[in-house]
Amino acid sequence: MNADPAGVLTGAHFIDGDHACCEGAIAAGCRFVAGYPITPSTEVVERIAERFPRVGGVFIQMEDEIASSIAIQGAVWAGKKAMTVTSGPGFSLMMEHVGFAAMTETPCVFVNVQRAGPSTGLPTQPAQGDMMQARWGSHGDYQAIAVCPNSPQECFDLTIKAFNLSEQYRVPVFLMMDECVGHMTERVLIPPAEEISLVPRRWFLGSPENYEPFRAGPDMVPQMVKAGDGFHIHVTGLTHDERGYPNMSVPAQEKLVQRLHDKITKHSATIADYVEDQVEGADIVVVTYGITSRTALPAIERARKEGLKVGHLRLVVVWPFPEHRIRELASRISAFVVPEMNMGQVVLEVERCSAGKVPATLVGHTGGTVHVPEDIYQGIVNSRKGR
Amino acid sequence: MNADPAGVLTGAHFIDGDHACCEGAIAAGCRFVAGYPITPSTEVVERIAERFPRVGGVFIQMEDEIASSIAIQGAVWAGKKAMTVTSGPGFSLMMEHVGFAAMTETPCVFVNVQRAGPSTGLPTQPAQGDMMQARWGSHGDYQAIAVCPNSPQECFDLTIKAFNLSEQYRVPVFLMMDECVGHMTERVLIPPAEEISLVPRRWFLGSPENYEPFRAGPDMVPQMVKAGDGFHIHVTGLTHDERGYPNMSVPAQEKLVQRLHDKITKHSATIADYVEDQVEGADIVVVTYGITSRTALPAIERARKEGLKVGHLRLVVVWPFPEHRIRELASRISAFVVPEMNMGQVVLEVERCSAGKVPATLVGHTGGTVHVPEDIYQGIVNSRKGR
Amino acid sequence: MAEELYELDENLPVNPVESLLRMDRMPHIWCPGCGIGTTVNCFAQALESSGLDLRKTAIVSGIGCTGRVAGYLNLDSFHTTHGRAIPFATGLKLANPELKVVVYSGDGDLSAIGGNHFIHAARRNMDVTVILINNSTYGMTGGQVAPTTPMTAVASTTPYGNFESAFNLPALAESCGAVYVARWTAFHVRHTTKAIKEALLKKGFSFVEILAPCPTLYSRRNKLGDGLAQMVYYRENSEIRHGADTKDVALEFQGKIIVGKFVDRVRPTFGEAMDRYLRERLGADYLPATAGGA
Amino acid sequence: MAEELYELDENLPVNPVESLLRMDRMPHIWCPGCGIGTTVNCFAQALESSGLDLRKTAIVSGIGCTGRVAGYLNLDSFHTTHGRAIPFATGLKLANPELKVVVYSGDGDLSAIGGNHFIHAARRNMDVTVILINNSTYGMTGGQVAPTTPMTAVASTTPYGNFESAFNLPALAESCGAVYVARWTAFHVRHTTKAIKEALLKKGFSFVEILAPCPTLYSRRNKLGDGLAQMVYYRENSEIRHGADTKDVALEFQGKIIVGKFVDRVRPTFGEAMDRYLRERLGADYLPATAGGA
Amino acid sequence: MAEEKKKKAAGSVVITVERCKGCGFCVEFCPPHALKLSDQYNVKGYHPPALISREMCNGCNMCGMLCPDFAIYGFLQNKKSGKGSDRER
Amino acid sequence: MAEEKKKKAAGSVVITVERCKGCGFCVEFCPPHALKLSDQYNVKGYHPPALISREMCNGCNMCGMLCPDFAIYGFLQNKKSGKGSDRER
Amino acid sequence: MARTEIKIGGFGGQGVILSGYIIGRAASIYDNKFATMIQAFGPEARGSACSAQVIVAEDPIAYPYITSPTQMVLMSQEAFSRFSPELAEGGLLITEEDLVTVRNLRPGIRHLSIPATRIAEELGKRMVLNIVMMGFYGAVAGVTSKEALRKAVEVSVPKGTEALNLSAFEKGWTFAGR
Amino acid sequence: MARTEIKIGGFGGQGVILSGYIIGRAASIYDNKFATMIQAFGPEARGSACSAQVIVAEDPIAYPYITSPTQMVLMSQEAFSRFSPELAEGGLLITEEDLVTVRNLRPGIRHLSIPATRIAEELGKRMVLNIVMMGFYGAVAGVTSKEALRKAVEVSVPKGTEALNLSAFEKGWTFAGR
Ligand SMILES: Cc1ncc(C[n+]2csc(CCOP(=O)(O)OP(=O)(O)O)c2C)c(N)n1
Ligand SMILES: Cc1ncc(C[n+]2csc(CCOP(=O)(O)OP(=O)(O)O)c2C)c(N)n1
Ligand code: SF4
Ligand code: SF4
Ligand code: SF4
Ligand code: SF4
Ligand code: SF4
Ligand code: SF4
Ligand SMILES: [Mg+2]
Ligand SMILES: [Mg+2]
Repeated sequence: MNADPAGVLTGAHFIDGDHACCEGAIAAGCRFVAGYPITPSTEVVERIAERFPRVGGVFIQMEDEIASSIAIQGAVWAGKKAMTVTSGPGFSLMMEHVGFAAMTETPCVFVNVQRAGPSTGLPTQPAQGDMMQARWGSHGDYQAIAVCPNSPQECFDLTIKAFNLSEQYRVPVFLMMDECVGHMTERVLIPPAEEISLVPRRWFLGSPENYEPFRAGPDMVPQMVKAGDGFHIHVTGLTHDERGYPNMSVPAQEKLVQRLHDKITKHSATIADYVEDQVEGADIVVVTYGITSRTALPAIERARKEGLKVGHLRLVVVWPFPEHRIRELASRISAFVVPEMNMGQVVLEVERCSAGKVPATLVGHTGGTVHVPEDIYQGIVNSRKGR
Repeated sequence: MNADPAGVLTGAHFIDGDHACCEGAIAAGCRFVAGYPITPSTEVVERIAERFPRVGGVFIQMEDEIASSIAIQGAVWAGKKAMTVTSGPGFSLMMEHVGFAAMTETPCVFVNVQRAGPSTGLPTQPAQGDMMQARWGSHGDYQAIAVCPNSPQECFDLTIKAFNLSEQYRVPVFLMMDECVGHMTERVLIPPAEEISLVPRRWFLGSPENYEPFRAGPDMVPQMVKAGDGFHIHVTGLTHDERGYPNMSVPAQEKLVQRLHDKITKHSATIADYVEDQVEGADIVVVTYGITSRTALPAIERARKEGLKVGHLRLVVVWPFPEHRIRELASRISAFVVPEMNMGQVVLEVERCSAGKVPATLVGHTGGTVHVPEDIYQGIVNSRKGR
Repeated sequence: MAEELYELDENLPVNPVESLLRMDRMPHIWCPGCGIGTTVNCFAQALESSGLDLRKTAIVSGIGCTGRVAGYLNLDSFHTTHGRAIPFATGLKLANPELKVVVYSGDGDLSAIGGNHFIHAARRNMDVTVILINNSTYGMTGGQVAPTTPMTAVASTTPYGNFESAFNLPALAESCGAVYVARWTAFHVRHTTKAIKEALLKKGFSFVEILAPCPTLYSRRNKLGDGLAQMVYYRENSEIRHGADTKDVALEFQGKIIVGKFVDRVRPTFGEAMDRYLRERLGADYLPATAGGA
Repeated sequence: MAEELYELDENLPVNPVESLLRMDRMPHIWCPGCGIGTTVNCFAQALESSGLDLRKTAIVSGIGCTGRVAGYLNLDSFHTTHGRAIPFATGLKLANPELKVVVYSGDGDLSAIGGNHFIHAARRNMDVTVILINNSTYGMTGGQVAPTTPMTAVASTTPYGNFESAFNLPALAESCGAVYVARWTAFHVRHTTKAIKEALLKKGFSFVEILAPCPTLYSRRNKLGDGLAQMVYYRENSEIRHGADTKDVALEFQGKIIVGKFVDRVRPTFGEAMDRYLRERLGADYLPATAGGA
Repeated sequence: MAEEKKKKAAGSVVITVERCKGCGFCVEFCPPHALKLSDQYNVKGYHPPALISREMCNGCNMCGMLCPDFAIYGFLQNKKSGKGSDRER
Repeated sequence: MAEEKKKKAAGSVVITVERCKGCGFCVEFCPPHALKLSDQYNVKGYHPPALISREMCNGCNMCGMLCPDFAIYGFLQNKKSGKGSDRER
Repeated sequence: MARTEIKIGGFGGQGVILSGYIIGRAASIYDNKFATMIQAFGPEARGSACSAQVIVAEDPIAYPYITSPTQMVLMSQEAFSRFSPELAEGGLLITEEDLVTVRNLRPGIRHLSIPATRIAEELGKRMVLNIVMMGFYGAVAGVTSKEALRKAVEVSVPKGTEALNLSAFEKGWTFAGR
Repeated sequence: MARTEIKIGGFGGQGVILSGYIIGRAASIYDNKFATMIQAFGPEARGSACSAQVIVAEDPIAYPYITSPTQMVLMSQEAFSRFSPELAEGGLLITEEDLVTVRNLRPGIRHLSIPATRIAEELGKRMVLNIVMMGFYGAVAGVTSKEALRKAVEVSVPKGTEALNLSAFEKGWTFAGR
């Protein structure tokens, strides 16, 4: 399925990441957004508010982030693609509904334009401190997907990808931007609608008698219907059976929650998205995501110039974590260097998956600004010394 | 400092874990509780509501968990020890205020009686699915402490410990119970007040002119004063300087957030609390926490009877994670087995710290009940085979 | 002729409300003498007689004993999170304006944790019907104090009596802008049915509060007898006062219960105002939302 | 003699409000013509003249431009999270009943995300004074629509005009049980000062709404001129109507502004009711809370 | 007697005995007091209602509206078909 | 003239010029209109107020109450000490 | 007996949980053994089946759930059909005589019954049937001392009802001696 | 020049960010180079100092912040004192003649100034001073083509003000030719 041309502003634009995210959402077919203002994410919804009435979308500024994060799920069950947009403090408030979306298999997108925390922190300055929260922030076991753009162009592209992944697997997908990317203005090329492919909702096309809303086929993702189509579905955050009815038994829990887990982990190779540069034959691999995939480049180049064999593994999708690839590399290289605008989050996963074969060195900081390339360079150099 | 005898019900009681937690809080000097009912934690506050008026405490049932989790912080700044009590969905709603407590160094205790999730899940059945949430649930980088009791007796003892740790380090401390422990009734021995040692608030005793509320000494924990004492303090969730004033600069962020991090990580050896049984000379070490430290025992015994050298490392404090001890053991044993009532959370840390030296096998499930000892036994046996 | 009647007849008439219920889920979880089931009869009858398209009617509940209503109704039904039925319903309604969206939930759910959504939806005049079952307590979790528990009443978290005033919910709803506000009790089945029907047919934020017994955790604990005793109490102490000033309808512990239709007024719904303004400002550029689209 | 006056004098009189401010934090962050600073003068004067012990007075703000007030006042001051000043204040007050606790925050903070805490604290008659600066928008985040933005006004998230009715905050506060409710504008500095003083001295939930210009993000965007123009508007369009029925004081876009003291009544505070009931039920076993204890 | 003749509406009830939880709403509020709680128990241990006498029931379904367990339903008798009964299901 | 003599209250103002943001509140709402915006700029680029004439000021401090930047303060003159001035700080 | 696993079942209102509590308290507080009590809990418990598990042991109890109950006290037909199949070989089954019809019992089960409800009704309060049961249980099960159980009854029942409950307890105990 | 790093500084209301946007847009959309614009952002920015950073390069821009600005356009004294020390050796400094007193300039800086405010006022709208600046900047900096910059001005200013702004632009451009 291709994008609806009515919503696609084909052409070259000089816009920031927040605005590009808005355009990505519209191109992806998103037609419902509920949000609550918070720096540095507000520009996304401000543009949505302006653009939506022209493309058949509905935007509502809700009373808080809790309301926003559940209103979008109501809209999804009414048949729309929907997203909400926030930053750290608001993201924390949305955690209960991340779990609800996971449990009810409601496809939806949460955009988090990360700023420096904890708490109110530095509201106008960038960080990547919510990465583990995107993995573990709601109670109970669930799986979600997190995608990290590094430019306004990617804010456009990956917003579309986030919607596609969300529809494909019926999970909440996090677009983990940061203030730097959100407020950075660059050229964004919006392709013609027919070059934008979308994953449509996985509609069930049969008749109500044959429909069990939470019975999945071999790919573990059930088909959906929407309210108003006469299916009289029931959707609950309680543990439920295939009909969607509450079932307070351990076997029901096992069946449901295991499937919710497996539908992501067993597809993790398909979901994985990373970009490699000179990783083959590398001695040191720098693992980056989001804006660090750019701020690390001067450091990588300098190190290469000085003769170090430095590869660059840039994670586009951070969750599910590409365990397999890290494990493979760990047995071939001599060190990982992981620059993060936090005090060490994704590096823990790199460390775990490198299984002691090679060290994983964090180049972290407490946030508020992007890395100085020098620091990453030193991290690369030190990772060699460390041996 | 010892407990106030007025609050201590010295003697032997046959009570459940929820009630024991209440008594532990009172013995620890807690005199303010704000809560919102949620199964299976409600009995804690029900007993608090009954007991508090007799011991000078104030209980208020707030309108929701968000309010509860910040009302306790108001009470702390008024000079009280305070806690709130909840379960998964409520815990998710408290995440913003976990970060606020961490940022403002407000000592307080969050009790989470875990039930099976995600979302509403199985409200009356046990799980340990919120362990990673206790580590990573709020946005931004921060450190907290999590303690896991395995019996009503420990619900009493470790509630006191939670308060003590919280006052010592001025951090939010999580008492991570579960439905099984919370609703299990056993003998609880409450010692005489003079045998209960408490960490008093780290009061600043000088005069206002010499006081900077967020300047810390060598142990990195600043001294506190309370509202009403004429210090005219300022407390903010924004990045702040030693006076407590907002300071939106990267150096201020670095100084503050690094200290908040270090005050826990650099004391992690002191905070660490684990119980070892036959770990010396063990071949396989079973790592447990909370109720699994009991449900694993029949399996461990059986394996030992069959000649396996099985050690048992039971984590009382799970966060900060006892990295050091796991690393040590990893170089001496041949496998870790980690039973958890979740799909693999703490096992990730065990795996990371064992650094590929030995495998860390999860014996997990989706929650709703405790382990069948047989499963853990099989996990032990298979961990040997795995080699 | 009498005999005729007693002939075994495979085609015994079936309670028409059953067609609106998921009978495969019976028996329901509600206690003996719980009033929630009674209100479901009223709702079913009201819905039936409203002439609304059942395919286009969705019901949303939060969490609680009343929150289970959604799960027993044979409609598109959503059992959401505690307190969040209204914002979920808001998303549902705005995303497909053809739907009639009903929120059916408990007093704790809608007025404690969900209070903010309640007042904002009323303010916006969001086009949803809210049915709130006021049983003076949190039933599901064991009878804790609620914002609707009258002063002095005992609850598990107010063992010495409640020292907070209860909300006057009709007054709250009116002050925020609800266009239809009524209160009845589970005893007043005909009135309740009529009120729900009116609410369903009203455009905008319509609100029906229904007092119902929770014998297990409220009445017994307060020595008020069982569900039947509460129903008898409702019969004997209710006063129908249509159009009463909502300032005068606050509830007190075992006091008089003012019931009736208090507010019935017209103002543009969120959707109507949105459509009007956007059309005014954008003219032909305005593309209103339609059903579906994902 | 005239000369005398112009002698350079090291001891020039100092604005007495300065002693209540953290002058080491000046200049503050507020824009030219922002009305928040004006209300701070009123508060400082009111507090000064109230005779309250400044050591025992604490101020709590949420997040927003107004939320910065706490940080500029030389009191025990708490800048909490967005919307949560009231529950924080609740904890502070209940844990030390000797404190006078003031909540000072923005319209968005207290009535959007914080709306639930507002209505519940009013219902409980929690003994706090709430000062709400209504600038019709979310200033801090760039001028988005707020629950106080009048219908049709333009905001960054309602570029084609707002299609939601604004809250009538005095009516909301009254319907929930506030014991003191007044509204003034930043222009009415003397009245505002008096109202704040009365509120500070009132037991229970007292509420003062103060309209104030946000030239940067509300007035200019709506072509209403700068802060001064808004102030002039307040002067010319306000009508003092003490005791007005709060149902009649809703605000409209550039409409008449009814100001005055609307509610002043007595009912037991949460703390008083708690003390009374517990003493009644527990007698000598009741041990009331005292300050400190950790 | 003459009055009784005038009563055109003759009704009856269907009682799904096993659903009943014995709350008594139907019995207490049946306008003509046509119901009583039966002496027998259902499997859940509750006393379901029973018609005291067929003639008393006017089919108003007040009982059905009140029954929180969907266990009783009152209806107007169709004399022709004779459909309807107070028999249990 | 005679009236002016009667005016007992003589006042003045202290203006902290560098704090002023030129909003004009003080000027517009000074009851006796004793203030004007000065032609000069402060370092922030705003025109701070100035007394038009000392005699006009009655020391009511309406200006001070209105000033959102704590930049002006009106006071009653103590003729004995002569304390007080409209001088800048 | 190192570890006795006891299941008590009935319907809501029969005092099932209190029975479990009394046994546990008797054993752990007055007999100085170890006891763990766990109650079945769930929205489903509402009004319908209800059960408690008690483990009594000489040594600390590791695994807190019962795995193979050796004693059962069942007070409703539903409890009987649901739980009795789990009873361990050679176990003790006590039923309420009038409420439970015992069918298809495996051989090797020691079955005793008592018309506890009737006895309670004779005492004037149907509610004390569980205490009658406890007296009977105490006399035949041998897990706790009589004194301990009596004491546990005394302190666990509502204030003011001690005398009635203790005589119910005695009735149950002596019924066993018949 | 592979990478030009430009800093624009002034106070709120002078159109600092728009200036950055115009340069970036000109370069990236009309000149087909690469450009990244970042605006200083913070509650502190309110009313006081305000700045934008623009990088223009022939190749994709990795590191998005400027590290050593080679060109500066400064429109307030505060911006001058804060930012000018960072200007790279050999860099280009453009100031608003009437608003900035240039002092202590390191040697090797190419300094030009223009009374943009006065010129704008002559045009009848003080607000267009930033566009005057852009004209001047375009003429002397050589980073973007004139056509590109003109076009960027045209589409970036509020509808209806295009003509005024374009003449402001031309005024600035020709001022440089003086
Ligand atoms: C976030 C969250 N907090 C608390 C709960 C626990 N909880 C479930 S239902 C309920 C109260 C229900 O009360 P009410 O809405 O009055 O419904 P009732 O059961 O009385 O019909 C609570 C507090 C929850 N499920 N989620
Ligand atoms: C949880 C959360 N959501 C959103 C924000 C962003 N935010 C900060 S201030 C504010 C609104 C402030 O508006 P108001 O209370 O009216 O204060 P004003 O700035 O107008 O004085 C918002 C939405 C936040 N800090 N935290
Ligand atoms: S607990 Fe109360 S509200 Fe819930 S089902 Fe039982 S009687 Fe009804
Ligand atoms: S943005 Fe508005 S409310 Fe905020 S300081 Fe500026 S004028 Fe005041
Ligand atoms: S149908 Fe009416 S008259 Fe007949 S039993 Fe029911 S309530 Fe009574
Ligand atoms: S109302 Fe229903 S549940 Fe109650 S007694 Fe009658 S039939 Fe039974
Ligand atoms: S003190 Fe009064 S009279 Fe004097 S300048 Fe100020 S406002 Fe005017
Ligand atoms: S009121 Fe204050 S800021 Fe405004 S012009 Fe006067 S002195 Fe300046
Ligand atoms: Mg309720
Ligand atoms: Mg505001």
